[in-house]
Amino acid sequence: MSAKQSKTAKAAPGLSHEGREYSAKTLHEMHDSMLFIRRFEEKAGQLYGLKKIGGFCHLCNGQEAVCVGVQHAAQATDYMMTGYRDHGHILARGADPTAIMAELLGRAGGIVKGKGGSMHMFDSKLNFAGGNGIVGEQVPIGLGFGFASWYRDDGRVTLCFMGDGAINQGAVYESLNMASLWKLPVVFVVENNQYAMGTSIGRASAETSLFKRGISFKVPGMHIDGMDVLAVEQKMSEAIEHARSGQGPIIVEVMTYRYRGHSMSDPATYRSREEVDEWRTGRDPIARLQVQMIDAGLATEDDFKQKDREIKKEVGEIAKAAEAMPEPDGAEMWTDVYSDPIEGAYPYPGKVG
Amino acid sequence: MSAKQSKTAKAAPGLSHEGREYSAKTLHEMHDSMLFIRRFEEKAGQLYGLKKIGGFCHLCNGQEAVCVGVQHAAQATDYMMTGYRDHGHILARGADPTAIMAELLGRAGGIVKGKGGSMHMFDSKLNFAGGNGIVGEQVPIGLGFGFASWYRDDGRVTLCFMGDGAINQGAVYESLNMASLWKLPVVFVVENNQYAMGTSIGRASAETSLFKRGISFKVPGMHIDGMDVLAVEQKMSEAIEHARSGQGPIIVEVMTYRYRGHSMSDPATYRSREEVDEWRTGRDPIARLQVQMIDAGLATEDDFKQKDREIKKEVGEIAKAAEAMPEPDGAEMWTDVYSDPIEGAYPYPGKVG
Amino acid sequence: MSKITYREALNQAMCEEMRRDERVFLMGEEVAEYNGAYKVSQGMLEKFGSKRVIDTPITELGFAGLGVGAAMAGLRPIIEFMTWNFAILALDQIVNAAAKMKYMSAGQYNVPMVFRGAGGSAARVGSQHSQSLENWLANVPGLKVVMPSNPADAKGLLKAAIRDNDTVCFIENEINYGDVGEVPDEEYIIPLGKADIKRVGSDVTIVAHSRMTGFALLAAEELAKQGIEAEVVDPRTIKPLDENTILASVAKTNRCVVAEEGWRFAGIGAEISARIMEKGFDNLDAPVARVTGKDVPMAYAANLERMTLPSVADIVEAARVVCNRA
Amino acid sequence: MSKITYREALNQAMCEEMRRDERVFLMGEEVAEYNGAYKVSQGMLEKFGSKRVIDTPITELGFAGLGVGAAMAGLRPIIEFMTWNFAILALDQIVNAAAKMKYMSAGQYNVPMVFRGAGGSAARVGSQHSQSLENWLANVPGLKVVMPSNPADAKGLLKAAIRDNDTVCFIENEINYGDVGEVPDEEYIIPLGKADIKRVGSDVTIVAHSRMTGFALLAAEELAKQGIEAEVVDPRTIKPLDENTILASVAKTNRCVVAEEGWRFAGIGAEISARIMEKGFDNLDAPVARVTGKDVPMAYAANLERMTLPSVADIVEAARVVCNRA
Ligand SMILES: Cc1ncc(C[n+]2csc(CCOP(=O)(O)OP(=O)(O)O)c2C)c(N)n1
Ligand SMILES: Cc1ncc(C[n+]2csc(CCOP(=O)(O)OP(=O)(O)O)c2C)c(N)n1
Ligand SMILES: [Mg+2]
Ligand SMILES: [Mg+2]
Repeated sequence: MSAKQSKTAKAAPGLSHEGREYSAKTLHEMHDSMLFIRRFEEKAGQLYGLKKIGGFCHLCNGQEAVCVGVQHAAQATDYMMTGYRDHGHILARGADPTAIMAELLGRAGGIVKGKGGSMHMFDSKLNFAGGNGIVGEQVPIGLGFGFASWYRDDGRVTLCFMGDGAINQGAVYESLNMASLWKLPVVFVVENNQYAMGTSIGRASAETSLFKRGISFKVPGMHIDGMDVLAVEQKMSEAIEHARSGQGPIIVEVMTYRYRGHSMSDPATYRSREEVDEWRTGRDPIARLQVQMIDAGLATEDDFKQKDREIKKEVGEIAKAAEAMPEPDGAEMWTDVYSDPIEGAYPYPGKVG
Repeated sequence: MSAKQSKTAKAAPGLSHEGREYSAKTLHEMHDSMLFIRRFEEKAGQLYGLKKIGGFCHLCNGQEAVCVGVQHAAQATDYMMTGYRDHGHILARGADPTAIMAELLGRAGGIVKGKGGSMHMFDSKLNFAGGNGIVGEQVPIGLGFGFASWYRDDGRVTLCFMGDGAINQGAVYESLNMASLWKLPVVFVVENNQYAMGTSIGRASAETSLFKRGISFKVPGMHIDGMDVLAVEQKMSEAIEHARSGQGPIIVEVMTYRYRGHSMSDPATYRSREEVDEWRTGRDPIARLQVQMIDAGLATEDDFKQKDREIKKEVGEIAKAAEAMPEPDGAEMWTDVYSDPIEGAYPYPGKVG
Repeated sequence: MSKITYREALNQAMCEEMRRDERVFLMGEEVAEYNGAYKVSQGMLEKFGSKRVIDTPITELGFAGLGVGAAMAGLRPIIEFMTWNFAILALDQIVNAAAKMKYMSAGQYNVPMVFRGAGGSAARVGSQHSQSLENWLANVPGLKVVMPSNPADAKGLLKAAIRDNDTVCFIENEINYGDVGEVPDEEYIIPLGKADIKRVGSDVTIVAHSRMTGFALLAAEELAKQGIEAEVVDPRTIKPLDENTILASVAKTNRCVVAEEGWRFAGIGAEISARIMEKGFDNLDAPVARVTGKDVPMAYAANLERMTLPSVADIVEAARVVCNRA
Repeated sequence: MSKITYREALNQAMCEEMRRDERVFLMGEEVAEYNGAYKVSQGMLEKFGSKRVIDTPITELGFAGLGVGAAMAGLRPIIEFMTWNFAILALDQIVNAAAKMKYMSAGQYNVPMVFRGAGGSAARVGSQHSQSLENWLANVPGLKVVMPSNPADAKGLLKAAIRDNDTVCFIENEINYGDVGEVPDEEYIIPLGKADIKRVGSDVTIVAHSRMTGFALLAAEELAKQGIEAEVVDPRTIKPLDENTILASVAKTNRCVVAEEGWRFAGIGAEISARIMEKGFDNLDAPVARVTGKDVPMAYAANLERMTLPSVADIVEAARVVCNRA
């Protein structure tokens, strides 16, 4: 099962949220996808602790409703790209979780053959274009995907994610200007988890209402509670529709929170216990959807417990399968550098010199 | 005589503009400074045509009221920097015009010894910090001067100029954010001459009201008629006061027009004859001030004609004096690379290798 | 054969490839309505329309990244930097995105695009406008670096670069834009990675690229008068480098001078010299000499600029030294 | 002498210089409240307050330029890049502003500042976080480039860099941050531009900087077991380069290996090899060999990363080759 599919989808009537109808199947899919991501990240954290995952590893616990809500609002042909905190997005998109886990473990069966690791996940078949380690780098790249859609008039929308830290990078404004000038179909999704590493948003941003960051370029903004997957799905649908209809780009600020430190090596002492608790227990997106679904009679608490057991087991099996995979073949070091290598010219393809 | 000083200042009563009093002396200074810059630029253009000036040469004809108005609003200790269209600014600041002309001619007596040329003029004694050829580069540098004033609490304001093209560079927004966040005493002066080379503002900017470009960072904006030197002086005084008082940065958009092409090699065919005429004859800042001064009885048309003859003669003499200077000594190629050259380490100071 | 300028050759290459492949588009500052700051894209807006020839705001990092994304999405961008000096602002997208994308994504995405524009120093434009970046770019795996020295090469190499499925940094030279040369009338491609011997000689090899190729040919004429026959090798593609042609020439002449406009420290000359050391040491009768720009920023004054740039006389002198004739 | 880490040595250098000169301040991402992403600035906010130890938004080009302006205005900025990989975004301010400002202004303005942070590859951080920039920076006149290989050098060199009146690019190594070494208790400065012989030997010279110095010392141990006595020269300052120490060593050993973590093409090894060619050709009994990172982006997988980086064994092997013992 991938993060996107659900085995337990029921044919119940569903529920209505702010005038929008969600079928039971959709709700279960959203729930299961979020829960799957949560458990997957926990497993990744555990494997990191065991030193089976190395380097930087940025988990998205707490932010699942963003990945899942956006994914449900988007079409499969829409493009998506983000920064280094990318596991949730690519899982939500429907990529093979075993390949994702194998990537984290640096295995041959990794989604990018072990070459990218946590920060550089790609799935071109699902139109997921990374996975970028340089803060903000995906923003002009996303602009380029949007440009390509405009050029080909293919009706696709690009969903370009960035953090509340990334949004201060100059390239973001260069991109907003061009996207607005040429009315490119790009939704800039700002995951405002209120911290960039140890820097709270107010210490880095003169304007902390990030949806306003497009005003200087006539890019409209929208603000969403990112702890409510239905709100994300609903408002993102509007934003995507705005972009798809030829009205140009839009910024969507999604308020969210990361439960863990910035990366595995960050104890996150810059946040108070109370603050973390307020979000983690008070506003958790998975618990919230569970309550809504129980209230609507779509599932019981026991159903969810059972589901959680299943997912945990599944994630455990995925980790095992991934761990069982071999490291990449040494020859892979030399592949994927050039598409058209030039034989006989130095440095020779496949050799030092 | 430098562009800033006047020989003919009279003890007449002056005039009042939007409630602000200008003495006859001040008005004559402003007028003479603008006219001097105009004639200086024309001479530079002529010498360029004679191939005595090389490379890129960007004249500021039409924009004189900006340089002069800002200069009159600023204090001598305030910092100033701009792009490559810098002759007018440094002349208005009071730098030695012979040294400026010598720089254009690549002479030893140039203001930067012939090393910088038209685009890289500096006068550290007058707190004029360049003269930058990379579009937008002066903006983070200006932020740094503002930071230094904040750090030392020295009461200075930084006047950082940029064009309507430069304002799209990402570094501008990085700078606006930091300046706003830390309330640095910087006035960002946008000389909106409506074209960046051949690109009219509407073809490059999603938001063409450039004073609004700070909204996304809570930087206030102000809009000035840059063809009216008194308006520039008055509103810039307010803007500088805003920055000096600790309220943080401000963007001032000054509407202006360059009469000539972008650089000497640009025929400027992208603008209509009518448009150029509307600005050049309809809104010329020098003619406008002359009319105001004549109306106020501060001078006659003949006085101005006489003044113009004097300035033309002076500029001619300056050019002659500059032309008579030798080229820089060849040894100057090796100087000013390092402040602390390291003897015996390679590449050796003063040698190829 | 027709006689056309280097500028026209580049223009023809782009027009032909845009006619051939509608995924190709040209974007940059002043490329459309202004017909290019250096008129390389003269007439292209009229030919191809405003969807395929696009003026940008002055935002090098942004539109370089736009090109990367568009290439990943399947288009074939030609991104013009008005000059490569301004590409320093865009280097992160070139180096961290374009060059590494294929590797990071294990081949899922490639970035088939051309970054092009004028490199090196032009004339009297001062330090910020006079920098050679080919050594930085050639340092980076994933990039190809091409620098034509004459109109025919410019056309054939640019067509190859546009068709190439990798990211090609194509560095022209402003001083060369007006150079006239013979260019074949029929369609042709010059494969990347192949050096060209511009003059055959037996006494010393001069390796020189871009504007320095012309200087080397002039130096060879002067040397011939002095009884020294120089072989002039133009690598044309800097990375990957056709070292075989260089090494074969040095094996014949036993002596070598490398000329480049850029700064010496870790420049292209350093690489070629080190490479000859590694692969042609026993063939050398004298150490390889480098002729480079002086290790200073570029001054504006005419005499200082002249002194800062490598000259034909510098190449002649270096060749005489390696031939023990100095 | 005290035993402290490389990280603490850097911290001490900054603290001592900030106490000595109130124009010195430290700015960068996470340098203040977080005590540095790699804890190099641990405790400095508390010691010097929020006016002198300043957290920035993630805007490398902007705050690098801020440093340039502040230095021009008379302050002495230390600008930390969390890693040098991110400095690619800021290169325009480093290269076009900081390096050239003194020249362009004919000495009216100088830019006395330090850009510092971790360079090279760390461990398992992938291609965008594993790049060596020293060859690019050393290429540029106006910049100095310093790369310490141990705690004592780190402290003495950073103090020299902060006092220097030019722009110094100070490149640390994340892997070395935890290394412990003896550091003098009394104040000391290590002058820029002086190499250090880390091991005396007679058979082969190994030139290696930053993390590679340690690799070279390990290689020398292994070589000694095989009867080859290697001399290990750590340039410490990459630009300007103390070539005299290198050339003197090669004059003694007649053989040389240059090791660097970065990519080979036009790297530091290329420069040193070319330079030995020019100045020490007759002393060479074998061509200079380069040991470098492989010409590929850095992969994440542990085995690929290991293969991509130069190893102690690679250095041993290269030394054996140049000693005709392979
Ligand atoms: C250009 C650049 N500068 C700095 C870093 C180091 N860094 C990695 S993540 C990060 C914080 C980003 O925060 P934010 O954009 O809010 O995203 P979040 O981590 O909260 O998802 C920083 C400073 C980097 N990777 N790239
Ligand atoms: C980074 C960079 N990109 C491009 C250029 C080429 N260029 C020089 S001036 C200019 C136009 C700038 O226009 P604007 O900012 O409006 O200033 P104006 O010339 O009108 O004074 C351009 C594109 C440059 N010098 N630097
Ligand atoms: Mg964040
Ligand atoms: Mg303009």
